[in-house]
Amino acid sequence: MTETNGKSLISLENLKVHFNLGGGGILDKLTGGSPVPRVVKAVDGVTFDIKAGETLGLVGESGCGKSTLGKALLRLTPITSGKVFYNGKDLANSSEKEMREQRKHLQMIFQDPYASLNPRMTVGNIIGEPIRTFGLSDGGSVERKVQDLMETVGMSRRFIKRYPHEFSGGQRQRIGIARALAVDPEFIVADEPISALDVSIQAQIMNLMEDLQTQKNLTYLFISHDLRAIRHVADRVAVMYLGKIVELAGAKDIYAEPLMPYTKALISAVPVPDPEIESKRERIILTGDVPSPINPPTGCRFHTRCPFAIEDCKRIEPELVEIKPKHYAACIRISPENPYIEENV
Amino acid sequence: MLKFILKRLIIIIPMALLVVTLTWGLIRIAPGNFYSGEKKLPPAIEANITKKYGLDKPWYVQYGKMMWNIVQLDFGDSLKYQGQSVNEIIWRHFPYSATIGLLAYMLALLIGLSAGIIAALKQNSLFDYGSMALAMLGLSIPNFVLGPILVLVFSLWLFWVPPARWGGISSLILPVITLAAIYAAYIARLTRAGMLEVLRSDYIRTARAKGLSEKTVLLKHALRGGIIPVVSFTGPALASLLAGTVVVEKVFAIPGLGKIFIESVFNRDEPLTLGIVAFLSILIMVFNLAVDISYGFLDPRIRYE
Amino acid sequence: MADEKDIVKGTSLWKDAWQRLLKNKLAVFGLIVMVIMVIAVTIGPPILRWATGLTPYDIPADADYIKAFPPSWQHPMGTDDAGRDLLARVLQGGRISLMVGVISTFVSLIVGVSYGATAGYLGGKIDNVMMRIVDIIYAIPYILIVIVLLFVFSGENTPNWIDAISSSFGGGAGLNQIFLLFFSLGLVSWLTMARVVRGQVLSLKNQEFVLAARATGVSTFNIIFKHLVPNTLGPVIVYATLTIPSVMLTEAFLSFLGIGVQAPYASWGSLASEGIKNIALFPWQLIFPGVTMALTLFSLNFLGDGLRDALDPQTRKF
Amino acid sequence: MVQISFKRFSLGLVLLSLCAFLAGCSAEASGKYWGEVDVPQDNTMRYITGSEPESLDPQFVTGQPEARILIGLFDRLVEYHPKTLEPIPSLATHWEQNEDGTVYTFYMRNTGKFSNGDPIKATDMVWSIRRALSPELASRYAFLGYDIKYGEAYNANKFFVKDKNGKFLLEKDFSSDPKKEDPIAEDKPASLQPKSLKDPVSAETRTEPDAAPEPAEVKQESEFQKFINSPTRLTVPGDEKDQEKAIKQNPKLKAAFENTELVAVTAEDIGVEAVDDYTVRFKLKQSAPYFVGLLTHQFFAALHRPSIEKFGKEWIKPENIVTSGAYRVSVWKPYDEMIIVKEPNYWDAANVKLDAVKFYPMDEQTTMMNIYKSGRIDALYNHTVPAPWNEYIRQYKNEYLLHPEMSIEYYTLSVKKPPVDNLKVRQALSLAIDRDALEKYRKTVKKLVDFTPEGIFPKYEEARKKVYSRLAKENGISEEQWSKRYFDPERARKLLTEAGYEVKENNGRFSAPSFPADDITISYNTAESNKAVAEFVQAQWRQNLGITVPLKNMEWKTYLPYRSNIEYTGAARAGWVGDYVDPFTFLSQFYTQTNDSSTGWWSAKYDRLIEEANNIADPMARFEKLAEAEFLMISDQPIIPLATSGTSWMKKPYIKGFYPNPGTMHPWKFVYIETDPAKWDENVDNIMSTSDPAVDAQVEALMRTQEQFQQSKTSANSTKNINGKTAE
Amino acid sequence: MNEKNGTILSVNDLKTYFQTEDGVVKAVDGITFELKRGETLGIVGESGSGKSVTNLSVMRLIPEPPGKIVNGDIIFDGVDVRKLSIEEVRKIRGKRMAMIFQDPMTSLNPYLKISTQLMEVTQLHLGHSKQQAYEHAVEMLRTVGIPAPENRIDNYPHEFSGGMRQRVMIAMALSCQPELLIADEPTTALDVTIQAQILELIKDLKKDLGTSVILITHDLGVVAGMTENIIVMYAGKVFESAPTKELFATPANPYTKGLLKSVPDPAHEEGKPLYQIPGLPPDVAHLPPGCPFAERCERAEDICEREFPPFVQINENHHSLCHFAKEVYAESINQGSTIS
Repeated sequence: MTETNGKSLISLENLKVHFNLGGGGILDKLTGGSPVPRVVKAVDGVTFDIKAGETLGLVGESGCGKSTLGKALLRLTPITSGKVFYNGKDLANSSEKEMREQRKHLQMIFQDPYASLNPRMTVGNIIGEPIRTFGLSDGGSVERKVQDLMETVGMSRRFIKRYPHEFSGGQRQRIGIARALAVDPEFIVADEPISALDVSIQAQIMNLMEDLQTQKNLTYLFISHDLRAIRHVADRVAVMYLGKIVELAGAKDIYAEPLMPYTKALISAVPVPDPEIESKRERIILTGDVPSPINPPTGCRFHTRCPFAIEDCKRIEPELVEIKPKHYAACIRISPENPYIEENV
Repeated sequence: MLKFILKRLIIIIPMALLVVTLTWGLIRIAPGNFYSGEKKLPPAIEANITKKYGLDKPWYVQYGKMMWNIVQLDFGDSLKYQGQSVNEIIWRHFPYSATIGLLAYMLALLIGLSAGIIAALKQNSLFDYGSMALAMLGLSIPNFVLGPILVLVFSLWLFWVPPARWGGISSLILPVITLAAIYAAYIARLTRAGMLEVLRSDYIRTARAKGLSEKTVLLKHALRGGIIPVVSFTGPALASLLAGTVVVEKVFAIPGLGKIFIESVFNRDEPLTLGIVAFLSILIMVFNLAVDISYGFLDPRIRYE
Repeated sequence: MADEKDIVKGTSLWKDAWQRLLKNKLAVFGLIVMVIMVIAVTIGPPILRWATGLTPYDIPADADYIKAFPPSWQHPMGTDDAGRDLLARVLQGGRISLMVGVISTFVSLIVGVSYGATAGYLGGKIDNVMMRIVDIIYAIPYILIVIVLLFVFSGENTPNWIDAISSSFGGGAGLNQIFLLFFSLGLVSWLTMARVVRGQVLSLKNQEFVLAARATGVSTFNIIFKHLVPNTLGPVIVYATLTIPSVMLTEAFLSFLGIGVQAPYASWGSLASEGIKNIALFPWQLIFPGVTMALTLFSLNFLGDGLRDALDPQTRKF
Repeated sequence: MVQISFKRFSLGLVLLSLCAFLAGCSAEASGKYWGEVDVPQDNTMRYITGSEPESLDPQFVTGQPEARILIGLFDRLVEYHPKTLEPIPSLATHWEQNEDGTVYTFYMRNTGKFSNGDPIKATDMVWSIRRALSPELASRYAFLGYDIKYGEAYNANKFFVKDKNGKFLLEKDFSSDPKKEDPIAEDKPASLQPKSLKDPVSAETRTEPDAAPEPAEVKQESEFQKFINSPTRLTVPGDEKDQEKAIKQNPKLKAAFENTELVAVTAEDIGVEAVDDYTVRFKLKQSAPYFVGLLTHQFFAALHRPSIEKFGKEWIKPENIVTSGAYRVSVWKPYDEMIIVKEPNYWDAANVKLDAVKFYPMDEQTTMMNIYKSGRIDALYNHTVPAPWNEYIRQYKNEYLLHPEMSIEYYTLSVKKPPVDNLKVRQALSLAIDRDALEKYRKTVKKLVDFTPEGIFPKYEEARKKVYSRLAKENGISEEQWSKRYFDPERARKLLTEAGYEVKENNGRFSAPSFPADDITISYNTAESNKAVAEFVQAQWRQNLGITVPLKNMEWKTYLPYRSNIEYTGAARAGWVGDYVDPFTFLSQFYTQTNDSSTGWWSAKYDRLIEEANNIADPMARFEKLAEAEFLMISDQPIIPLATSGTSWMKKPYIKGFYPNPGTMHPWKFVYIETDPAKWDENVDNIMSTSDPAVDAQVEALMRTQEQFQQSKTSANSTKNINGKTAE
Repeated sequence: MNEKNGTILSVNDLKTYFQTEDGVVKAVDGITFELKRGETLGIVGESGSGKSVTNLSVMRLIPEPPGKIVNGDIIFDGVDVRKLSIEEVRKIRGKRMAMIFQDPMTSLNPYLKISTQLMEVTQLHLGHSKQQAYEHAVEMLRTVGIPAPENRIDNYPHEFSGGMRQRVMIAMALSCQPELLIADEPTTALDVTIQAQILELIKDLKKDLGTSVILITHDLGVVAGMTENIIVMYAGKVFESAPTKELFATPANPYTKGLLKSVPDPAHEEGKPLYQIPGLPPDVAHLPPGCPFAERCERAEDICEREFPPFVQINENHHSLCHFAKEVYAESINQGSTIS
């Protein structure tokens, strides 16, 4: 893990990604449909920085908008409002052409190693495509560069003519990583890169990603629902709930001392592979499911499941506040003065 | 749901008008006109005709007038069948096509569904191969060949049923079979494939894990999902069947809409062609809508917003 | 498994599918029949002409022979009403029928795939409009479109490229019209293809490899035609294989209506529709072209089914 | 493995069943009759007349299927003779014509009745004809009435021109070729023109309410007669553009056109009048010897004015229609069936034998043959037996009818476009077709090298033979060459070589590489028989000339403008069916510069010969003139005649009084069902020559009135002539 | 935990093979295990290790063809399920043996109401009338913690969230109070918070009903707190079987050890790369003659590649498939638990 040097490479300002599901039209009113437009607020005002060389972990349950956030960051999904700065340049308002230029520096690794590789292309073509697109072969042959990349991610360079289906999940994920590396990016969004892999392979990929980070001085946004993995790879961790960041802190801090009730529940829900601990520990079991992002609860979005919720939680939308040094949380019931919610009860 | 239906119903109108417009354009591009015949008409007579039918006016005037009438659901009179209104012709002949078409589709469903289900159940059995080979045959024999063969055997050798013309149930047998053959074949194949696909699904495994008998698994759990491909096929199939299948109507001299439609095209009977096209396109769209709605009933996951 | 000493060149999904196809006996049967059929119609007519002097077109000079003769050693399939050798006509008709199938399907493939892929990928309003257009054309009876296309491009208006293609097959105004028919049929049968492809693209476009391509800055055009279209080819090929027989049937139907291929050329459809009229008297006129055609359609359908099984990843699970 | 063997099994099954067909079929040609023969028990004949009738308006429809129905529904002044189609008395008991053949007077029976019981009077005939020619009706057959004076002018919306003195300009003064002039002197003042537009029936009939059935000669000349017999007035087109064109073309007209007033030609101006209640008189614009024959056509049917005016376009609905013929409409289910039943009000109802006729609209040959075979219909219309079946069907001599038809098949040639602009090429193309082989192949047709059918107009053929041998000699055509007109491949090759396209021979195969065969086509409209002929002709030209002309078939309505606008190059298929029994119905096609021969051919000499012929009263002399014209045209070969068509249809043997006449028109009142098998038709090949006492007597009885009249007239004429001479 | 009065299920040398294009896949190749009444057995393994096939075999739900149980006994409560007719098996399925599946999204029939799907089990096996079955279904839904079950019972599956659906599945499985519940990766498709809920539910229900449970998972964490015994599967074989605590504390198989080590854990030292098992899981269609894990095994020796390892008994309840099982066991004891 590299030390963060404090310079932010990426910064988000009040980023919002909303999807309109229709509704609210004349016909809707006539026929008893939704009288107001139904909007999925997948990402609803997210602000944070990612510093050069660090790994920011992003955790949350499915449907909380973490993947959308990752895609929006790379402008792979339309941004509703807000700003995304990369090296000071606002990507959110760049033209398509400018954006394409920027893609050299910003890359993505995907969740599903099966779906993320075009089954009709050879490995060589998959990895070579970005090289050709941007003409990055540096005078040498594209093939040569592809082979080098394959070696970098721990694959035999002889497999260049093979097709994705001939590889196992872990190897495919390596191909995906090689593709992302092909343009020599500075920043990579890794969208659940290990969740589809077998346990024994997950470790391999995580190690590879860490190695590459060191070698190439990469910055990661590492999205995962797996808190164990996140804790391992991330320097800082952001916890997301229904389109909002509810807690943001250093990886150690957040595990050692989670402030938000949600984060606590999340951590406690993770089974520990130790029967001793498992049999002893007291879990916080959240009731109910994640509410629909279409009409998220008012106020604090977690109030419907929060064991500590009070009336105000339904009304007041909490801000992300620095409760402890470099440890931010969004809850009206805690403050720098009273950082521990249990004590406030 | 209601909104969905309403929306789709509303959109049918402009689409049908567009269809009519395009068809009108095509008829106008196509050479020849309804009054031309082997004997070339003297110019004076031609002038009389063009004047009588307003063909001497600029095209946009004619188009406008036609559209205005159509919007009022008046397709005017047939040019060839003097004194008969298009609406009257459509309503007079549609029932013939509808009768034969519906009967054929019912027969096709009966044969196709049962054959398909049994074939899927007894996959790789002799019945499976047999019925699928038969279905394949059904798909490979043009109905203009099948019809006359049936006539030859059942009407001209065995003298069981009349070889042609409308009249009585016996006259319906051959055309219905001829028409049903290809659809039965299609449905059998669709059903089999659909059933096989569903039978592979997780919830069928669940049903089996519950200890349900194969019959229950099949009829209660698998059938609904398995026939969805058949349902989606039904919309267009039924529309085209009801619209009349030209070949069968010609071979069996049935006064159906399909034959009349083809003739109207060949005759350049513009109002009649337009009327039937509009009628058919609305029919097709309504059937497609009906299919979409029935999806909603078959598959509770589908909720139209 | 992926040992470095193994083959370094990978097997594409196509090769995989091919392997699977070869295991499907019916499909192999279909394939063999098709290969035989193609060879027969390609080299059959010249061989027949060389060996027996029979051509599909020459009506006997001696008027006594201008009539239907039953099968004999001289005419293994008998003759048609004009005394022409039916074997020669069936072989030549096969050329036309197969060309109808292949060329029309090819045209529908080109148009349908581009259209469907574009609509599916661009999505939203554009997709909506494009698919409504398809719906509308779908509602216009194709017979009308065929007549108009045949007219607009017949005579002096025949595009040069049609001339060029038809002359490479022997040329002449008669062939021109046949090729026009091919293209007309293709241009009216692309609609379903477009729908199939669009459906595929809709499900594919949210797959991560498309996102990956976008993330690596691949242009929209390349995404559609380099990433999406190749991935739709499985269903497209299956659909195309099944379109060929259906186009052949449509052509037969047009022949039945009298607007099919240009005489003296024949197609299986036109031979069958002529034969069916004489079935009571000269059954061989139906049997031979009919059986040949049915066998071909049979084979194509088997092949299509086989391809579906081979290309459908579903069946890869056990 | 299971699959393959099953597959084999099913294939075997298919082949087996098809083989069963083979066996079944070959075992078929036995039995006296083809298929079932069940005599209908309800004295109703079931007949297929072709496709669905367009309408029941006899003046609107154009097709044969309709015509065959309408013969039964609407009476005309004259009826078709069931065998020859010559006019025989119907509503008119007798008729006469004046000397120059421009005035025809018909004397109607006073027993004629419409189906609602109203009497059919001369005024009804006049009204019907005015309606037929009215531009508002826009009948496609209006040209049948163009022989009637001002008939064309009225139908074409033309105008009389009145100069500043109130005098009408006369045609003769503006005619571009002043050849014949009306000797009768002065123009009638304009005031004489019928004024009342509200009542189009001319004044005379009103002034004489109860017309005496006496001949009109007794009466003094009416105002209308004065007008109609006055010199032909000039008419100009109503449309301004056409008017300008006409004026420009005719310098004389241009000069006179100043300060004139245009007066529309109205229905009342046309040359037909009700002289009294039961006398109709036609004034023709020029002699037309075929005119009475023309009146057999449904276009001249008697229509019921009140019901038509009441119901408008709906008048033809079964519930509204008032008919005048032997049958009335009982059921009309379009595309399914039409039943007409005997009309008790019909004047000759006593002699109408069938109680009803059922018409089934159908046009699929195989379907029709099937339904005939199954015994569910009694007769088919013409050309229904597929040509390839001929040899087989012909065995059924009791049922199959093949007789020459008043219709021909030929190819038009695009004479203005190379290479067929060269006469030698055209002749070569014609001579290279073996018409004997064609006859053998098509089986139902008779070879033809002329433009009028053979076997239809025996008198004309006689005259033609005479003229042809004279003209052949005059033109230095050897007898041998003349006899080989039907097929002369050597001469064809020679002619083609002479035309500049050398025909080479190589091992008995010919080739003419320099001939631009690919630039021309044999075009034809889609039809099985057209295709067969085109393929045959193509093969003939390939075998005999070494040229392979591509074929081009087109859907009917696409084909029509393509051919008539002469867009084709090379040859195009055409057929011509006579409208009335006279060669002029064929020869008129090449008449006038704007003829619709679809060839681009025109000859002033041809026009002159035709006009001369039609002004000759003596039939034989007229025919000779016409034959001269035909020779002239055929020598220039703007067409390639191929064949005279044959009827080729079937009827069950118990149907009698139903003849394969040249137009396949069947006056239904002569048809009957013979229940006694002993009297059934045995050999219908000679059906036209054998007499059927029942029918012949009926026809003779009908013809008697006219024969008697003719006789009395001849005798009267002789006395009159003598008287006239003495009076002078 | 209730009384442990005997064995409910014992599987002996079970072999289930699949015929594929690649040849015979020995998905399950000689599995032996035993489950006592009221106990929970965990089956752990990576994808393709044969853990699901084992349980489908127990239920006789292997699709035939291509699959086939070629060998072994499946003794359920004294009866060999393999020898029963399919009719007799049906009487057991759903009544005495029930199963819940990995993906609650696809495992419920989307076309039928929840009530229908719940009721048919008890109508079939318990002879309930419609009314009884309905009431029972509501009761079951209440039991699995679905709020207001009266209102939800006539809903369709898609109207439930994933966690709720899994609850429905459980309700369905437990409707007839089966003696054995097989839970095949019941939480893999669920979020952590929901996973915790479901696991808690299974635990509670087991306690209340005394059902024996087989819990199949790839996640060692899941089994740690849920089971009494664990078997670890790899390439169709049982690699190790032991009581849960012992397995975690002193694994006797290098594969188990590797698995345990590769899980990132709080005790893991920062900056140090995670332990990783090298290589890839083997292709079950083409297994090497020796130990299937040899290729990836840190301590593999020549013998491992040559000879198939023995199933070594470490102690009464602890077995390991390894040539060096005892050595590995000893190492484990020396190192102490891998998890602090």
